[in-house]
Amino acid sequence: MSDYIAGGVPEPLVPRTTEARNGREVAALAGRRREPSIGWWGMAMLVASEVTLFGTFIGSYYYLRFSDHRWPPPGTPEPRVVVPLILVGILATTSLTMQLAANAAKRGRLWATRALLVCALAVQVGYLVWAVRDFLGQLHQSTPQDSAYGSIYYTLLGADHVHVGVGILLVVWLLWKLLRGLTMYRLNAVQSVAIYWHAVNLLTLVVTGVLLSATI
Amino acid sequence: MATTAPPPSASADEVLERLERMWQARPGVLGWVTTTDHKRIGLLYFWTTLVLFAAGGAEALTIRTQLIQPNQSVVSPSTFDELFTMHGLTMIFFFIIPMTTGAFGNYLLPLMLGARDMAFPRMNALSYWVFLASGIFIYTSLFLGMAPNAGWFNYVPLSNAQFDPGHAIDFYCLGIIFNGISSSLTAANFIVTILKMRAPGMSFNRMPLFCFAFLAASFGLLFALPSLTADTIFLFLDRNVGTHFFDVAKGGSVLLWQHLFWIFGHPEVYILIVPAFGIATEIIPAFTQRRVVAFPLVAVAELLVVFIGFGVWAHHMFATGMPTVTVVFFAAATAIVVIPSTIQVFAWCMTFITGNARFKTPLLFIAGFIFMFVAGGLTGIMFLAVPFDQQVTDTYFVVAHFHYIIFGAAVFPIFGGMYFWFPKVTGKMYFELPGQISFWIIFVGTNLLFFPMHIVGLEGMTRRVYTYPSGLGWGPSNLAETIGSYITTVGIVLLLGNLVVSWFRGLPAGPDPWHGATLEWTIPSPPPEYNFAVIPKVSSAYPNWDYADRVEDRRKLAEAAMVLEQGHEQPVTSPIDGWWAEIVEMPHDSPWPILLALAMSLVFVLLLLHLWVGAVFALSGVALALLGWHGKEPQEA
Amino acid sequence: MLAGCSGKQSTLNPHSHASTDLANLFWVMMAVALGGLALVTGLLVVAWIRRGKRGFGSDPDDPHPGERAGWWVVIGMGVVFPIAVVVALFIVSDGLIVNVTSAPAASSTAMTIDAIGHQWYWEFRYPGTKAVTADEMHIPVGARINLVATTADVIHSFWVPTLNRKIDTIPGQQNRILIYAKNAGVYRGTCAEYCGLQHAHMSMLVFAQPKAQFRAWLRKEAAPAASPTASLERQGEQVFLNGACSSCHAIRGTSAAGYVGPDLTHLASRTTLAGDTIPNTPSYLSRWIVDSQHYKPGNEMPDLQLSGAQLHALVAYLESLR
Amino acid sequence: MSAGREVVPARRETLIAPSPDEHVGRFTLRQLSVVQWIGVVVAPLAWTGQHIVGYGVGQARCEVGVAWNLGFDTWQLALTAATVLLILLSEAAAVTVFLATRETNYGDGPAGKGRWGGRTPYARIHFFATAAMVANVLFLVIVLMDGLISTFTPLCVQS
Repeated sequence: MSDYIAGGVPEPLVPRTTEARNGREVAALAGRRREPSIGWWGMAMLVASEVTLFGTFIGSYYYLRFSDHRWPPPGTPEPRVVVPLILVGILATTSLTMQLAANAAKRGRLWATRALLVCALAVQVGYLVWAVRDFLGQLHQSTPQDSAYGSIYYTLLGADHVHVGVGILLVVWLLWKLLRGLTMYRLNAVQSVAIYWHAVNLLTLVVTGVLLSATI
Repeated sequence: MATTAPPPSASADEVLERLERMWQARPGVLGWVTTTDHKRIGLLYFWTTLVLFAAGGAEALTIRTQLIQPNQSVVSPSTFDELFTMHGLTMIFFFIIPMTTGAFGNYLLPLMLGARDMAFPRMNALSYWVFLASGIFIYTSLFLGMAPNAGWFNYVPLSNAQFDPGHAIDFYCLGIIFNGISSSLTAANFIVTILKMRAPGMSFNRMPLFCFAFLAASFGLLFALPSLTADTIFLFLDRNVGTHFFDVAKGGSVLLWQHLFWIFGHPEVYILIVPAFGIATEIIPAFTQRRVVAFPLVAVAELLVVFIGFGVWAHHMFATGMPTVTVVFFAAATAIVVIPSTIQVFAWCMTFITGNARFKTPLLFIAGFIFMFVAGGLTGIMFLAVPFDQQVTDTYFVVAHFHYIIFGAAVFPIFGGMYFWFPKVTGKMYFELPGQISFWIIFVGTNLLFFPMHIVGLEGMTRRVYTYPSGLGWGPSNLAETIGSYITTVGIVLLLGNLVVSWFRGLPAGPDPWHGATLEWTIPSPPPEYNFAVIPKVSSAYPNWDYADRVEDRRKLAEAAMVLEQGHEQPVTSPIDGWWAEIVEMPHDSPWPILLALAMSLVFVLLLLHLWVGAVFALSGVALALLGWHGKEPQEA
Repeated sequence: MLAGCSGKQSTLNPHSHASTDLANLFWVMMAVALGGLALVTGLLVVAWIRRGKRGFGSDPDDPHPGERAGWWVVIGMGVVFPIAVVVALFIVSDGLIVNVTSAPAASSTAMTIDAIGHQWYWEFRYPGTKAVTADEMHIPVGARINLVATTADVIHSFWVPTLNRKIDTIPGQQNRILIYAKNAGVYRGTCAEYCGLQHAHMSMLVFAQPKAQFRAWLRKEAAPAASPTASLERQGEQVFLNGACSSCHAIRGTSAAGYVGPDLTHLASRTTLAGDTIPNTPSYLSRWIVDSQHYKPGNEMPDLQLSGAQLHALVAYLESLR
Repeated sequence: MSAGREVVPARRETLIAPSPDEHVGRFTLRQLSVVQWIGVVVAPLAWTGQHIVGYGVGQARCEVGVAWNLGFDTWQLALTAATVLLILLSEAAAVTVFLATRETNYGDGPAGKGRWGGRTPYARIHFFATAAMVANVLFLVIVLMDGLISTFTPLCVQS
């Protein structure tokens, strides 16, 4: 067609998104932006890399398991099943809260965003506190220095807890940012942290499942 | 176009002058330290990697001198082990990757995509400073006389605390992880830049092949590095915390190291050469004045070679005694990973033939690259024959093979690219005759250096021996190799000398000396800070040859349309079809990247000194730097 | 040139069925490879000859001259033909020849030899006998031997190119390989996996002997060391047993049972020392004892601070260990 | 990311692009795009799965001695057959899209010859379909090679 326009949209109609400085403008411009933000993509790349790292850990777990028939080795207590599963299940619900927060922010609803983030934060902190206490408790019965099983077990669990901790710091930072109102920059941040948490929750589920598979 | 009518009161000169003001960098050193300009960062990468290339080259020359004839003792065995380990680490992690992705990619990607900067300019600066810090970190070990000495693939148990006490391998583990952070950031940055920052209208089928290559290499880095990171973390824990990942007595496995290492290590090979393919696919059209034949196949080949490359790792482990039924899976993938390369080779050759080839220096280097790459590739195909691989692996035959690939197929295009884009970067033209001479010296030198390695390898000379007995007939070949290494050095010195002299004495080159195909040739040389005064219209993968579009851009400049001069503005498009999604404000230069890199260096130094608590406290420094980084939002700038 | 007189360790100087197959496989692949290289080089030469003939824009009706032809070349020479070649190579090498070099069926071998890699020497044991030797392996000609390669420390790789391909010695793993020599002779092998400071001096010699000779050698090797007769040799024995030697080296039939260095029970019957580094002559032996670090820097052997007389006696004793 | 409701009409007016519901042969443009992605991604994913599982089954059977109730060859052949089917599906999708979009041109821009010239997204769809048609063949060959050879080689002999 002869009146072909590069990129499909004439310049005056393209949203200058970074100009949004309050909830209303954010809602309007975010609505007209038809794509995830660059920040979202950046976080997606980070998440892809982290998921691959955990994939490697899990691959190593099964490689070691299949090169040693005694798994877990005699003398090492088998991981507990019920409590971890319940708590991970609770943590997983924060994916919902985070996503709702992201959607609220996209509609420019500052207070809803803050409230949902606080809810998520409460659950996440609760989980981490329990997880760390449990981690230290287990160290009394068996240590990473006992055997390859202990090494990979505690490395996987520890790495997962670290990711939960980083996620909590991110949410705290978001809330601190949102004290000074909503901007497009902060909307992008909320959306990015949301997918980070989706990934972390998924990883926590998978890691727990992998570690429990030793009991089968 | 009526739809992009200019704002009433703006002439071209006002617009350009406003862009200048908007984008101009801080003066002096401060400008370089705090820069987020992809061109400046590219140049920083370029100079740094050249220095490290010199270091790696010096190591190689010492190695060759030690091996010039039987039973030499130029260096002690322990020094020799450190030299070949550092040579491998340097050339792979501190020369080729940062030179291709860091220098060429940073400088050229935004220019080819019609963008004004990378997707994450400050993260881009961070990548550089972290890379610099990791380079200093690992070379400190050499000056402290405790350099890594277990080979670049560092097999356990030779590299565990029992057989290699001291800090050498800790330097290796931490240095690799530190450098990996830089590479991962660069990779993520490139992927998002290529997917989101293309000029509006540059749908995937209109993207230059150079960008396909860097997309492939970036995905390779992003998904391969975690495996190496995990591996080095395990080893560091085994050495310093007392875990048993690789301790057979406690249920560990030594082959776990090899699997994890090569899951990274083989894609790594393609990460090294695919950007070089990209450079070749830019130089060939420019000097044949013809599009690359079979564009879609070449594009997909660049992606496929990396993708299939993830499935061949175990062919580095055929001699470890795996069951045949599992080995064949990797042999089959090894067989087919060849095909994308044959596709590209024949596409290049047909472009040479059907086009109007002008054999200037850059094209000479590409022709040499094709020859070396085919030679190295054909010996590579032989490794799919499991029994033959088991015969020659760990011998100089393999050394010959991968030097033909890494020097021939990765470094030749880098040299060609240096000549090709020299006019764009400096605005000066290099001297042609010395350029061509430098090519022939390097070409003869490298073949004399690497070809005899095939022969000694078949004659049974193994890798990583610091000396060899006389009476096995290895003397003449080794002598030839050493002479070849000296000749190659002369050629490289001539090449760099030519560029340095041309920088001061060269004739002005003008914006487009080659009638190049891609967008970087549509703008002045050297490019202005804002790259493009008018966001260019793109309707094919060779936009500089779409005359009508370039005329339209010039008209738009006169009308001050499509200029986006209200700030550090940059169009963002949809990932596949390049529909225009938004206009964003890009960050200005910032001191935080270098401060963050310093904080991270402190963490790694403390880890090296086993000051665990201190390292944890130093992490708070990292957090503070990140807070400062995100303190000021773009719209507040 | 490749398989010349100096081919003691050359992959192209085969002395077994396995190495012969491997060498032939190489020559075939080499021929094909040269063909491919010639083809591509030829195309580049053609481009050079036809340079400046035509190009982009020279013909407005046909902006991309030769595009269609180019496509067919890329599909034909770049996809179909190479796939055919690699598939054929894959079937021949990984379907058929691989079985020649893979571990032998236990029933199909005449005897087993254990090769144990140490930093930095090879220890050879002959299961069923007491024979233990180092760096020099004796095998009967024309017998299929099941070689079990293991390691005492790091990863080494057992490789005698003229007899078969290499096999790594992996901690916790018992890798096996078929060793077979068509004709009698001395074949040189070496450690192929980088194993530390003296990786360069971890070679070995394989003596393929007629069956009778081999049995005689094995019988002698299995026997304990004959106690010395001459007084000088007896002094030497005392130096060995009371000095530091016996804490690292074993001599069967005496109280010396160290396991750090090689077994010396029949040292004098070997032709070389220190992994085919120096010939086993009295003068070299004494020089080795005095300053082994000169020949093999970083090896485990300490400076023994022997007086001239002690050294003289010790060498005499060791030379008596036939 | 779905567009906010209030701007959907604005988008319809301003986006100078073919409607996703436009008919191209038997498909709408949207469907064609989906089929194209099937042609691009299914085969690589299928090969990835077969590669990992096939290798894993061998390791488990030979290194660990885990013998599931199915025999090794049955495993390999079933796995190979399933993968081959997926790859053929992928190839069929690529060919369909290629044929449906022949009247475009991946490289010459909007001015290109043919019914749609080189306009987005027709040209992009055609481009990916062309590439996928060749790529899928490679995956097919890999799967056939290792799938079949691994059943012919003697089981669990150390290479």
